[in-house]
Amino acid sequence: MYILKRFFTMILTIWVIATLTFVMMKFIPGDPFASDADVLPEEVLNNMRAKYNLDKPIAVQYVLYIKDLVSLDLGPSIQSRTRSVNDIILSGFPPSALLGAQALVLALVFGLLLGIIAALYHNRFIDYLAMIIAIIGISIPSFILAPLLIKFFSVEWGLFPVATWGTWKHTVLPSLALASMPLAVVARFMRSSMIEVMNANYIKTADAKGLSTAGIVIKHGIRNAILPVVSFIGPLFASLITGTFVIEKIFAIPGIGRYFVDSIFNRDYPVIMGTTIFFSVILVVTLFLIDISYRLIDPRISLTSKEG
Amino acid sequence: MVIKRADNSLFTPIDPSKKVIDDIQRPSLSVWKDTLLSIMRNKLALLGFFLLAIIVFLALFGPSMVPFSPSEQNLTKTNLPPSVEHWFGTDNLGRDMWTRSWYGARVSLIIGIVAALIDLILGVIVGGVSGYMAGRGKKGDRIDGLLMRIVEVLYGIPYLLIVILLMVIMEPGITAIIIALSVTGWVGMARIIRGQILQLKSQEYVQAAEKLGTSHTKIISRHLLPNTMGIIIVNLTFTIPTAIFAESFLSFLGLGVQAPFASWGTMANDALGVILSGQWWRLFFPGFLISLTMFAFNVFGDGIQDALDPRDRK
Amino acid sequence: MKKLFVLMITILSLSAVLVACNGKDKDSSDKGKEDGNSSSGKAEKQEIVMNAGSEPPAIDPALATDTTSGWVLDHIFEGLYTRDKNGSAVPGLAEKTEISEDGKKYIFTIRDGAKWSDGSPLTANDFEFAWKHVLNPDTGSSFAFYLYYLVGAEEYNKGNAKAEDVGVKALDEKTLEVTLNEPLGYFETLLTMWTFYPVKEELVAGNENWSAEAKTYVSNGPFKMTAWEHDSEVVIEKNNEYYDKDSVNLDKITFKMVGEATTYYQMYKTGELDFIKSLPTDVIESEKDKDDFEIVPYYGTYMYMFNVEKEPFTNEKVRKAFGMSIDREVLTENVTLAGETPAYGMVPVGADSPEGDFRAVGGDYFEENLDKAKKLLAEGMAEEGWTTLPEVTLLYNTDENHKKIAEAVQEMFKKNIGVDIKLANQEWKTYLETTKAHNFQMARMGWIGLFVDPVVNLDYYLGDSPNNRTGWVNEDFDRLMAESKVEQDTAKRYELLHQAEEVLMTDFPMMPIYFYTNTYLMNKNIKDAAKFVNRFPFMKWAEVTEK
Amino acid sequence: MSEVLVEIKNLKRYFPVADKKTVKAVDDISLIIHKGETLGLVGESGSGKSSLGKLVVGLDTPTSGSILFEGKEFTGLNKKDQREMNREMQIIFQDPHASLNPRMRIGEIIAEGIDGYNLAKGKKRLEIVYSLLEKVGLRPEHAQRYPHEFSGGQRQRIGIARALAVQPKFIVADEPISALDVSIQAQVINLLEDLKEKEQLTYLFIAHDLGMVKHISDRIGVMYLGKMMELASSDDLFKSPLHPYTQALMSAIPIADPSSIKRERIVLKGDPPSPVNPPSGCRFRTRCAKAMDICAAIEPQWKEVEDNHWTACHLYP
Amino acid sequence: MEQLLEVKNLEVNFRTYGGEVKAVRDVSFHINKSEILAIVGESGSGKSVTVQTIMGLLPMSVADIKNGTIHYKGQNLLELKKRELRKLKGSKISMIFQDPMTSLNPTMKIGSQIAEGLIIHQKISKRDAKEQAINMIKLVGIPNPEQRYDQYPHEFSGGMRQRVMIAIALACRPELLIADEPTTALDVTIQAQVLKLMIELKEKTDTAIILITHDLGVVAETAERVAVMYAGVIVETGTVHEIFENPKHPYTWGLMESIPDFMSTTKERLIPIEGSPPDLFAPPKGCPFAPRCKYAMDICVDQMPLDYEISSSHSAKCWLNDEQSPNADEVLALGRSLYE
Repeated sequence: MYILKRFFTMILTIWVIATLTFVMMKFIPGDPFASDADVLPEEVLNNMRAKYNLDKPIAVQYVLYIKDLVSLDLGPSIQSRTRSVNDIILSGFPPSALLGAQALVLALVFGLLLGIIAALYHNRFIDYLAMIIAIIGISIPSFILAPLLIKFFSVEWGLFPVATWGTWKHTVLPSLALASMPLAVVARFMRSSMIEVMNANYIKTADAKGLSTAGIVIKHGIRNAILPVVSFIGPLFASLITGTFVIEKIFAIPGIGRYFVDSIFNRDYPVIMGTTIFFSVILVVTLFLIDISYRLIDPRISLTSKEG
Repeated sequence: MVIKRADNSLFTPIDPSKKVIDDIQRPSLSVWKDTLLSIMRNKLALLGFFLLAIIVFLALFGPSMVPFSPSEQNLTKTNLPPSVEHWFGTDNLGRDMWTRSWYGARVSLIIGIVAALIDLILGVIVGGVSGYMAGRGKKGDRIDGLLMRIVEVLYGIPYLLIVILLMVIMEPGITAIIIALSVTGWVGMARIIRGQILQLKSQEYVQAAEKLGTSHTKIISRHLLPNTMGIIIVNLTFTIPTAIFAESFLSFLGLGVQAPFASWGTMANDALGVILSGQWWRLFFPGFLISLTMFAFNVFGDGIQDALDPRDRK
Repeated sequence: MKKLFVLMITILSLSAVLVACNGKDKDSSDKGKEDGNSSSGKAEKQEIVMNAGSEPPAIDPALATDTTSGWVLDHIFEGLYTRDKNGSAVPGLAEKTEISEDGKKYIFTIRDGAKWSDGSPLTANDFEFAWKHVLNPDTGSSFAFYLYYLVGAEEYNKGNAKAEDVGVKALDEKTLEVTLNEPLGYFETLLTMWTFYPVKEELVAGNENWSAEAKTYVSNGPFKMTAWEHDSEVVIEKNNEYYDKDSVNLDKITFKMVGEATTYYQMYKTGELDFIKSLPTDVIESEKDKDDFEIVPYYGTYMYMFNVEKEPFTNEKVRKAFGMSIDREVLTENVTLAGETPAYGMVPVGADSPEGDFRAVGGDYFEENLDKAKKLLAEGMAEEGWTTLPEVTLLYNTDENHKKIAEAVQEMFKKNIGVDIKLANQEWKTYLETTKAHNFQMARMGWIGLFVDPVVNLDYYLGDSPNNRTGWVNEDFDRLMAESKVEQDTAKRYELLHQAEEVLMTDFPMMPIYFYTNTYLMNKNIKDAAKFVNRFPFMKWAEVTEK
Repeated sequence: MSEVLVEIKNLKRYFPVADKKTVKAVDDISLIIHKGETLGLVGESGSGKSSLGKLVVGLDTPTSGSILFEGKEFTGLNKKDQREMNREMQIIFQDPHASLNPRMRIGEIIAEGIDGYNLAKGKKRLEIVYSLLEKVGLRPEHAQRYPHEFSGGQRQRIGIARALAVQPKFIVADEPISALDVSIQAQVINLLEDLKEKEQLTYLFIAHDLGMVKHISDRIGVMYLGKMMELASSDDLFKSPLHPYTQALMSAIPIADPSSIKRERIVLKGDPPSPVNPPSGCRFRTRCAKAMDICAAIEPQWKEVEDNHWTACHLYP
Repeated sequence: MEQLLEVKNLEVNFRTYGGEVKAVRDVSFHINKSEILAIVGESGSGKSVTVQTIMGLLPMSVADIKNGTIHYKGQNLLELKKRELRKLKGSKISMIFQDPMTSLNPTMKIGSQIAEGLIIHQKISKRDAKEQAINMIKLVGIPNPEQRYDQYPHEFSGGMRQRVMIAIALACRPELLIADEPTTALDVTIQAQVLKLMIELKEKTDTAIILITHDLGVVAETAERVAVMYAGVIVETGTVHEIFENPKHPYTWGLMESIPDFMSTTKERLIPIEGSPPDLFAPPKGCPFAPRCKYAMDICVDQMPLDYEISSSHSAKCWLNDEQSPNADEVLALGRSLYE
């Protein structure tokens, strides 16, 4: 029942996002066919508009779009003239997802580690060091970090290829660049919740049982402290696995992240809609899964509301 | 046992009426003095405060320390490293980086403050109302549900689309940036605050306040929000640099501060090429100043958090 | 001596800090040690990697509108005419061309041995089909208008005529008849363009998106497409069915799609790319003097348009004052850095005319003179009765270089004639809408000729040209341009074009800034890459040598 | 007895839980609280005594039944009267740590009700705060301090001052002393007793500590699993507890005298059963040493076994 | 009798923003094998800090053990290496915490929490540990132990949780059990069960128990010896009879006076100890209880009282026991009268 209700809300949310995006997209100036400075004769433009249904009234276009959407057809791309949006997503999603997942794992593993260490050594040197690392992670955006990584790891030390896609080695630097910011955030969140958890009484119980510090942290600490991190990871996961414009551009990754931005710059209407809906689906599904995982992590949490 | 003989006269009972038995020995202080004192005790927080003060001071007076204007070009003196004449070197149009850095500080600091305010006002209010209303009957659930759906939708709509739409209807400048940041800048904060409030509102002092006829607004603002301070400050730590760089993106799109005026974000953005050419100072100074500000804000924020929490002042 | 030479090479490669630790380079210097004397022999591996910059939106002759797609298309297709090593149009698939006396009818004979990459014969019919496919309104081809020179083409494309009415007909398997509305001086050059390439009919009939994937791809050029990883790379390999395959040395060319300048530059530096174009401005200074660096002129003009309908640019003198008051030498040498040529006219360097280069013949139309500029500005203001100049905003589209130039120009106006202008930028598509609506005072524009002919550039300012956003209409100019198009005498034609440019530059509806260039870095072991004025390097004859 | 202040009629509060089950926290309780008396309410945790307290004071809404305050039904009133009635009934919470906002100064905490009901402003408001502080044995200077600076007993006194600020007639004290040390408990109890006299208050005193309840209460009600088991004057209840549950509760109190002859203790086995699925018949029967067959079959009736001494047990037919 | 644990001159400070808090001052006591020692005092009197020092549970970032020794069977626990101490913790010495609601890990199954200690200390397999854990659940009187093994703490009531805590503490059959306010959070009925269980266990397994409480009733019913703590100092110690029948410290009197006698039928006003415990940032120079003491003398404010030995097992830190005290007899008699 809960899942069914939630599913309905999810569909509704996606529909609202799709509709708003559609309206806004039609409101912004710019013509998908005015690609270069070269302005085409009106008749040629009309031929092309007709091809993409853009000659019809907006309401009709909307209805046609929603109709196609229901049958999971996201339409043709205007910019990549020979490809459909479905093609673009199908071929672009795997690399983006791989990178996103890898970055997420990196961010989680090292973020948690950093946060835990900082919490254990609260207000001591290591804590401050962790804070400085986190601040650097936050205040150096990926568009600066990525070229720096390339310069050192590829050009100077020759450890990894500069860019493009292929072997696992190609994924190392973009994953690092993607992971830095979430890593810092995870570390800060983990630190604060871990400090709280480590003061909890059950940690004392565990200590009194004779567990080592590592044992206490692993068996009793992490699971109790990770909840805020999990909440934070939700929207992040959705945006990471659907690709990041900056990283994909700098590292020339054949992902879909670039399409979220390029499609808007190109006024590639079907791609704008397609990527937005694709992202929304992943977003709402992720948020739903996060809710479910709450209960797996903490058995006290109940999804259905209970009074009293 | 050898008893150390004390003076006999000491063994005189004290008149009970003269005793003050229920007292707190520590002196009480005014709010500000109190906060100030605990910040002082935290040396790092003090360091953060001084750093922020220095940065603000230089943003105001830094440019007038040297005889250059931020837009003045000298195309024969491009890309000079830091020197006695140009403390931070010059950029690719031969402009003095010191002056530009501090003019840029004005923009970036304003953006940072504005982003923080947006987070604090919109994010905290929406999150607070949503969290407080959740579970408060059908009407409350509906308010919470609606607010959270709005947040979800704002997450979902492509931000770039919103920005371009704004660009069409607005004149570029600080106002435009503020509006662009206001559209979605607060949603993360709203979600986090909501979670915190959900947890906090079962506290007995909230019930007590309700019983005493305190209004919803007051309960949210005086009882619930102050107790989410820590999380708010941690979250601001992320909002501020994000906004500073978002500004460079907005400026790049034409919505923001117009050239030749600079901000740290646009300066860093424009200087990316130096990673290849080695004129490190063009990227280093704006990047360093952002990091330094964030460091200062972080330690100062931690200090304020400690200071505002009377419990930690033991 | 030999040993000394080897030592020098080793030291050189070591001293290049950035390259020194790279594995690939070490390999090649080791190789040099072994057989240092065969330094210019043909390498065993005839494979190169070039950067295309972005995913080609459509590697389809009918649909491509951009230079990236065109670059790939040029390598895998060949039309009736193609280019020689100097870039001149020479017969390609057309073995013989007969032109009627009135210059309106062409009869092409397709060369024997013309084959598709799948081995099937290429016929005149493939041309007829391809061209009509482009003109078919359902195809939605943007470049269909390039075929409007053909009889009935425009009417067909606009839905007012039938396909049969179009002036292209396969008389038999080998013979193609083309009828033009008017004689066209540069029709042969036009035929080298991808829109005129043949397309195999069965392919299109079977799959409208045949050109989207390598596995369904059939072409007829020196190379054929063997792989297309979208957003990642296009691989083309030598086409053994190509009639002139003996001239082709390379076995494989990989086009990578790296858009970020810093990235592809670094990929070139590590040896991951053999060729890159448009270097990041910041590195030009350090690359300038190296052997593998090259600046090639690009047939285009960078300019600031004035909106003659908006104050203060309603006044010609004010426009001219603005044009005279910036220092283009300083701008190109210290700001843009890519060896651009300061522009004092509309038509770029590179268009040949019987008397020599069109630009050289036309000369400069104005000079940079601050005193004169100040005087003109004062006069202009007096004419209009302004005591202060109305506030000016310079609009440019979002780009780091445009911004830099705008900032420099802004400062120059301020310093040189005391005019304080404002800057504003917009994202490209919005920018196009804004300028199309004449909603600006002064706006940046660049115009690159797809063909090297002054007409392409001057047509830009025709009164009815959709490109002309200035609001400037001059009947003399329009008339001169129209006359030039039908003029059969080459010398007279150029004379008319010079006159037209003079009219344009006298009225000054725009100020030219510079003529474009392209910066290249190409691996030194690549020989015989053909570099044309307005195209990226053509690799048909290229070969990889041992270092 | 004197006039009735609060009348509870067939009050029920059911909480829905998963699988469409309900917890019957308060199950059909009727009760009268007279003006000026202290009614004690004891029972184990989960017996519903706190739920009842919150219902009575209006912090929770009953599933069914009615509560009459001075003869007026709460739910039937308009907003203004509801507010007024709300003011007259206040609550003191169990946990003096959790019930004071750690970030507010004492003065503000106490004044909250004054502001909430707009009782006074400015100087007058401050005077009230000071006089309240003095009333509970603190000093005016303390208004500037934060809760954490006070000991548990002092904090509980602040909680009392806060409740008194709105001049209530009726106070529910929800386990006000269970979190306090023994020596401090006495302070608070004394204060409550003094205030009751001075301010003419009526208390509903909830606790699980029978000793203190007896000391302060005029009458005591014993609850078990949402039901009232026994109700009598405190002396009667202690002299002759009727219900086996009451007897067990009393025998469980540890006596601070090592020399006293160890009593025959009735140690109840196990915990109270789950309120989701209470036993049939008498709810206590599963832990009752004197359970009979009838206890499982029929729910005992609530009746007055002796004069003013009510119980629900089959032992007293 | 065999001494199991001896604490000598223990001093513990806490570093805080406000300065040093002297939480435990010169505390000495011992416990014998198979004995129940009760430590009585108000919250903040240092009793919890004392036992947490024994268990090595103090947060070392803020706590500072200034002085003292804790000898367990001849070994000074304070000098043990962390690893050695861990071997003792949970196996030889174990602890029950005050708050059963928060002392169990909410995200871990009850059974695993009991078995955890067994796996660490007895190096037995998971299966054996599970079996033993189920036995422990049975031992502390929780029905359906197999089912309960797989449940989470929030599915348990407070009383059952406290029994789980006891099961955890007793799983490895410790020689010394430290119970920090084990019944404070419980209902009287459950308190009775738990106390009964502890006494039974002590008798069955010869475990020594340090029982920390502020409830004198609990002390009287279970303990053999009592130490009364106030403001970080042990003010009086003796056998349970000595303390209850012949208390020598006004604080002990106060504690006893403040308990209502529920057997009496007359309604008397309670006699609380007025005031609040001292702020340990700046503990009074003299006797810490002096500010609240009805019988305080000038010397009490000025000097810390000596430890007056009343009998071999009974001593009190109060100047009233000094022969120079003018009204010592009178006052001390007053104390004695409490229980007559």
